[in-house]
Amino acid sequence: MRFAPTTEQLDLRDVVRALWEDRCPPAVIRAAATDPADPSILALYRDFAELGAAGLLIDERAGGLGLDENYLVPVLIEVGRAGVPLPITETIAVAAGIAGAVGLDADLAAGNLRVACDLQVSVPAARAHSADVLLAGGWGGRGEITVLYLAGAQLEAVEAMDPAADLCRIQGAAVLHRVADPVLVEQAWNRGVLGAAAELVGLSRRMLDLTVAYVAERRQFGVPIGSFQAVKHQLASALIAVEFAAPTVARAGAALAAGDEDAGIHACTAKALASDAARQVARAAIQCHGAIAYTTEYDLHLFAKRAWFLAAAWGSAAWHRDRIAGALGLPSSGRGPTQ
Amino acid sequence: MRFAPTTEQLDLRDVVRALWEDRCPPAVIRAAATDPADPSILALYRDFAELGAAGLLIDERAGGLGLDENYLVPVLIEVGRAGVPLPITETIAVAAGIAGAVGLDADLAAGNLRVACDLQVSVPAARAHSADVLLAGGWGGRGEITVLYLAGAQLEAVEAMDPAADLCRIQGAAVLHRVADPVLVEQAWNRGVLGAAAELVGLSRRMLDLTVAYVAERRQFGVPIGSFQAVKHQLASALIAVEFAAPTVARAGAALAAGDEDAGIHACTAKALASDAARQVARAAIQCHGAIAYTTEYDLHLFAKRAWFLAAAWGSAAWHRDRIAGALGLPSSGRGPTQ
Amino acid sequence: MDVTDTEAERGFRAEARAWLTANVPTDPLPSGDTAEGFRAHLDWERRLFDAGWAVVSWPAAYGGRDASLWEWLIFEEEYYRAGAPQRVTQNGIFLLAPTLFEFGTREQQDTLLPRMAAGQDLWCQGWSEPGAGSDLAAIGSRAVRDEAAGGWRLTGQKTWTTRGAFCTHLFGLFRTDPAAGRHRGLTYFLLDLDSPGVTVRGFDRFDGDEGFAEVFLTDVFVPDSGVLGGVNEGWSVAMATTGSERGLTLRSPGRFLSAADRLVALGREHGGRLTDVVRDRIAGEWMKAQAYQNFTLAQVTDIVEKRSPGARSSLNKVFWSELDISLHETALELLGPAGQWEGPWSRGFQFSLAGPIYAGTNEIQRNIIAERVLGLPRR
Amino acid sequence: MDVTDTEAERGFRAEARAWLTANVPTDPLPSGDTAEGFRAHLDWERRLFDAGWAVVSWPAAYGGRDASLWEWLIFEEEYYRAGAPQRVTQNGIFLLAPTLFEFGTREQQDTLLPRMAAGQDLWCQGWSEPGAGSDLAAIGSRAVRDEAAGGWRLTGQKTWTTRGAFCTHLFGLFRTDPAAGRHRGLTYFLLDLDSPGVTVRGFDRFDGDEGFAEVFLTDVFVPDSGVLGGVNEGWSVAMATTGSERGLTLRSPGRFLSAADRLVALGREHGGRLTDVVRDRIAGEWMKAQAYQNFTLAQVTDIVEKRSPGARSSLNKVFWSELDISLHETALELLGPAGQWEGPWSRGFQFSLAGPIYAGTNEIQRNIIAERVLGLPRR
Repeated sequence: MRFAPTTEQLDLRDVVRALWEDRCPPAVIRAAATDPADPSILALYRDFAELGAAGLLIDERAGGLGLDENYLVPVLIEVGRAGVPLPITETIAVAAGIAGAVGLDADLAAGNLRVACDLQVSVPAARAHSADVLLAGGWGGRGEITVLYLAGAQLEAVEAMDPAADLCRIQGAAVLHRVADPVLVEQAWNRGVLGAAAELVGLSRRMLDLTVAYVAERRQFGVPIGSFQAVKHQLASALIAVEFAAPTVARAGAALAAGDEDAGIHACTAKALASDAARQVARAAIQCHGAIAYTTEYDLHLFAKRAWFLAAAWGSAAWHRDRIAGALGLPSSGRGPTQ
Repeated sequence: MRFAPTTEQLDLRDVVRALWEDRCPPAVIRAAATDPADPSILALYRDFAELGAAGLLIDERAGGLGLDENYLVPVLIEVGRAGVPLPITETIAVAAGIAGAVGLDADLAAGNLRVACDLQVSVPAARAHSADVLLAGGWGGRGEITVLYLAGAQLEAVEAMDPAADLCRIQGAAVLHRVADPVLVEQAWNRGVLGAAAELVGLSRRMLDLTVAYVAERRQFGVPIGSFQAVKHQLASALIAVEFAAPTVARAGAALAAGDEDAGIHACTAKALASDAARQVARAAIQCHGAIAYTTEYDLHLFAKRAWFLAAAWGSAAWHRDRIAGALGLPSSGRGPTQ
Repeated sequence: MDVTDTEAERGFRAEARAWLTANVPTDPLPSGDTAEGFRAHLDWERRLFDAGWAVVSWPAAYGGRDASLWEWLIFEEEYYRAGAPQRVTQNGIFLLAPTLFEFGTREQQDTLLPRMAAGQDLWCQGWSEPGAGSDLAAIGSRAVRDEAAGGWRLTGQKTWTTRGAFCTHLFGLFRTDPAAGRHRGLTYFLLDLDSPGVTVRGFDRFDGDEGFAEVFLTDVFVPDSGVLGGVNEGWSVAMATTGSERGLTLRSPGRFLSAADRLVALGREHGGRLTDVVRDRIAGEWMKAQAYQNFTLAQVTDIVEKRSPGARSSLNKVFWSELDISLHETALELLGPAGQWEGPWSRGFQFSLAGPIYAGTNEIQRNIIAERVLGLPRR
Repeated sequence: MDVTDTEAERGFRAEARAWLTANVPTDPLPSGDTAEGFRAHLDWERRLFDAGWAVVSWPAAYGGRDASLWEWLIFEEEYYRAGAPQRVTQNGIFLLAPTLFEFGTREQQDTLLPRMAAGQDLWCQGWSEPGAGSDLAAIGSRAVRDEAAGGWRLTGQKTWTTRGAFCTHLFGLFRTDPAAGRHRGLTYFLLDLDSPGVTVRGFDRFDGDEGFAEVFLTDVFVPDSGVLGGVNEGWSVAMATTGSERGLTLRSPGRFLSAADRLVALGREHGGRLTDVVRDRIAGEWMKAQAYQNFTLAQVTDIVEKRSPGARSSLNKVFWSELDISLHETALELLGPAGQWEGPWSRGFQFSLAGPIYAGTNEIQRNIIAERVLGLPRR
């Protein structure tokens, strides 16, 4: 028994964190909000791919690193922490297995392919402007996934709360492949759920870090506002939520990596807890900042809006609780949440 | 428009409050927990009836006061505040209309009759040992209500968290009458719901009063613990819950008194808010007291347990929300709460 | 307890409803927190004024109808029920005006109130400064006496000034006696934003609108007629206004009753996918809106009968601001991923998050409740 | 990440499970917080000891199995899964013993630990006093040097002493240097409750059991061998124990995993009346129990690899105590009015309410988290 990342996993995390600290400050998120296809955003992905991280889950024979979800989780936590405005979970986690099945794995590992997802085939896809390929279908790990080329497709923007969400309705994308293998479809879904959960952990930590720094420095009534018990307790509660979600995300990664039978259950648990934690952190962070949180000039809102977006994506917390309740044999009315 | 009790209502409240302050200290609740049919408990009811309050809702021609629910609410808030171990809501509120229909109104107004309720006809009845008559049926204001005599019936005690609940399963009670008039059955239910809500407001205020007094006096770390922001904010939140439930209970009383079409909706709202408020207050009160809350020698537990009991009786908060949702036209799975 | 309208109130309600039904724009106006939307809202405000609905509770001489508090509540209820536009003049009408009525000279009242009612002068609030948010008594902007010119010279910076970039006038506190203690030595000033030495910079709010401004003042001259209440008495004058802000005036029950009704309608509209979990929450939010109305009716009765609510208005502030958030959160939960798209509920959600922060943070309100309502010891 | 048992751990688990299956009483014992129930529990404790399961992580010489922390977790998981009785000896085994291992002399260890393991000496905790609850450093009970007798004379009052009326020995803090500051001048004493001058008065807990005691001491003699750690060093010695109490030892994940499983079973049992609202809550509680296990596994890994959890054990305390309450609240919600009847869930609910109070209130824990984990400024 050992419940902790390995040195290799920590090293990979540190390299990725350093990359984002260097190349993905909040200004890059703001740039993406203005133009999601800005060349600087795509260049950012190339830097990431140069670490080999694009092919993290792809077989070494196809040029990937041949690693597993134990490595994926720390990488995606860093993606969340930086609020990277790129479809990284979709590309390196969701698409990895599908790409192998349709012969796109080498391209993906080489960093030449970015992927967006529309798993409900009706919902706008996030970050389609920075993607080359769209995966459609496979919601809940069931059904089949269609692989479409985005070149030449019409993208109609849908405005979202998250300015960097880059939501689009897509028409006219050419169907390239269909993948019906239930193992691959389920794996793609579970990895998406896991990836969103990991990003939410990173986002939560970033919001907490910003808030702790702010309340330690901001003075009112002659003292730092962080010395007030009301502020302390809100942030302590927020930290508790994150610190119990995080090992659960790690556990889900390990279960997927080991191919455990109940890996999907762990992924549900991880997403539900990480979503609720991120929403709690966002609320506490905004409240403890006060008015400055409410301006777009300050960075907090970038992370809060991304957190809300991801909390509602890949199955809401309520959706995952419904699924868990089913797995636990609890009878239902059958009118569970659909998203 | 005037949303406040009248002078007469305030006077009645003051008289009832003074009675309980004098005659119903916590020692009486403890005595009832040991023997719910203790003569001192029944004597307490006679004192109450001597104020005329037993026949508060009963026609003057039958010896009652001929008043309405605007008077009932402040009286039952005081019953709650004192934790009176008698079936007062059942007797003066629920049974008033039914008693009129079956010729028991004069007895009831004279204080010669106390009433217990088993509205689901399967659930143990509370305070049956101090009652003469049982009303069975009529849950949710529907169906018919059977009036039974308790003399000669077998009472089998069911132990409850609330030591003064006096829960009993009842067998062998003689059926005296059946009341099927839907107006009376609905009125009896709505008055029971209102009465429980009013008692919960009184219980909440008592728990808050005890807690405010304790934390102002108890010192730790060289200061009263009530000066800590964490204690202040818990109690402020608890107060908010009570202070928004209380006018809603008053509004429900007014609606029932006026015979408003939507009086039942107001009663649901009142019970749901008062139940949730009482549970929140109980939790905050226990936490802010610390270990002393956890002893039976201190009084707080008497009121907390009564509050939990009443919050779960007469329809839980979730039951009433379900009913409101139905009235608002929100579609349901049909698997709403049953109690 | 009498919760029915009198005959006069019924008539007032019918008249208000009829006018609103006939006049409320069918298409929502663009956000009043953008330059374009602000202009559209001003047109609306002027129509309200012309029909006598801008300031119903004010004296007729200032453009009102001498309406009672009950009538004011009725008007608000009808206003929100009709889905009428937000009041971009509210900082003047609801915050400054009560102070002018209480502390203003007759001349100030006669000059300023009619212009405010008519939407000619547009007032923004100059309380907060970069170093004085929750801690309002830390205000550092200064006003120095200019005896020769018969007035004061104001220098400093105000921030978080809602709609400041679109307004014409500012009311706020400035330090006139730097030697006095924190709450002392402040004076309440009224000034024209066109005065020389004033620079206004708008900046974006959370939801993307240019709803805030910073106001920089350098040696700005304000004549003595621009002092509201006594010199060095600004704190108590301002607290009366803050009391209004925290109390009834800003958040009438109509607003939350109407929001709760819209939430219920949303639930019905999405009935096919409404889970029992969200249904339970919607019912809970609807009940809280009822409770808010009931609490307010009791509070108005107290005010009408001269029992001051005092610190109890803090209960009000905490309750409505948290209700506003939970109501919107419930809507977003119902909408699922679509709740993240731009729309009235996602905008309303973002806006609601400011509620527990402005007009005295809810942390401060809970301190007030604990100390002044419950009587817990200060530290 | 490796979350599977090793082969040795699998064997250990199988052995524990087999023994527990064969030996756990099929009918629940009466509450261990009553005189009668305590005796029944002691019989059970002695059977555990005889089979070598009383103190698995202790050295074999003291009655243990030299089990690793992982094996201890496995044992706890199996223990709760089997529905085995509460450990009425836990205050000795889980609170005093770690301190004895760290600070005790070899003689103290050799004398006291085997008797504790065997259920011969029954230890209760003497921290709280009427004036020193959350504020432990305010302890006023005194120990005065009796040089001639080679020991100390203890006078004062302890309270909230769990199961104090049934125990034979007490460990606690007493003030040996009244002139020193609050945290200084305290000494950690071990004493026999049969000593002359000791009076123990049991009193009832919330749930009706005689779970608490007050211990009155008047000039009670304790020899020097009854001092644990150095004289006047009681605070740091006690904090090590408190760390154990707040950390892993008292609340193993097995307890909450098993409670969550029972809640799920209750939901299935009452499936006909299970609403989607309660179903959603049950799933949420089950998830939190999983999270608690995951957090604990990470924490044990840190301890095994010599990374001290330090103040992070406060996260643990707040989480399990609040989980315990919400888990029981959910069960009561499911049961409806029947949840108010005497029964395991209503008893468990009452018991759970003490969780956020004892072993350092959750308010204090949140202060610790904010100041020592997040690094927020003290006042």
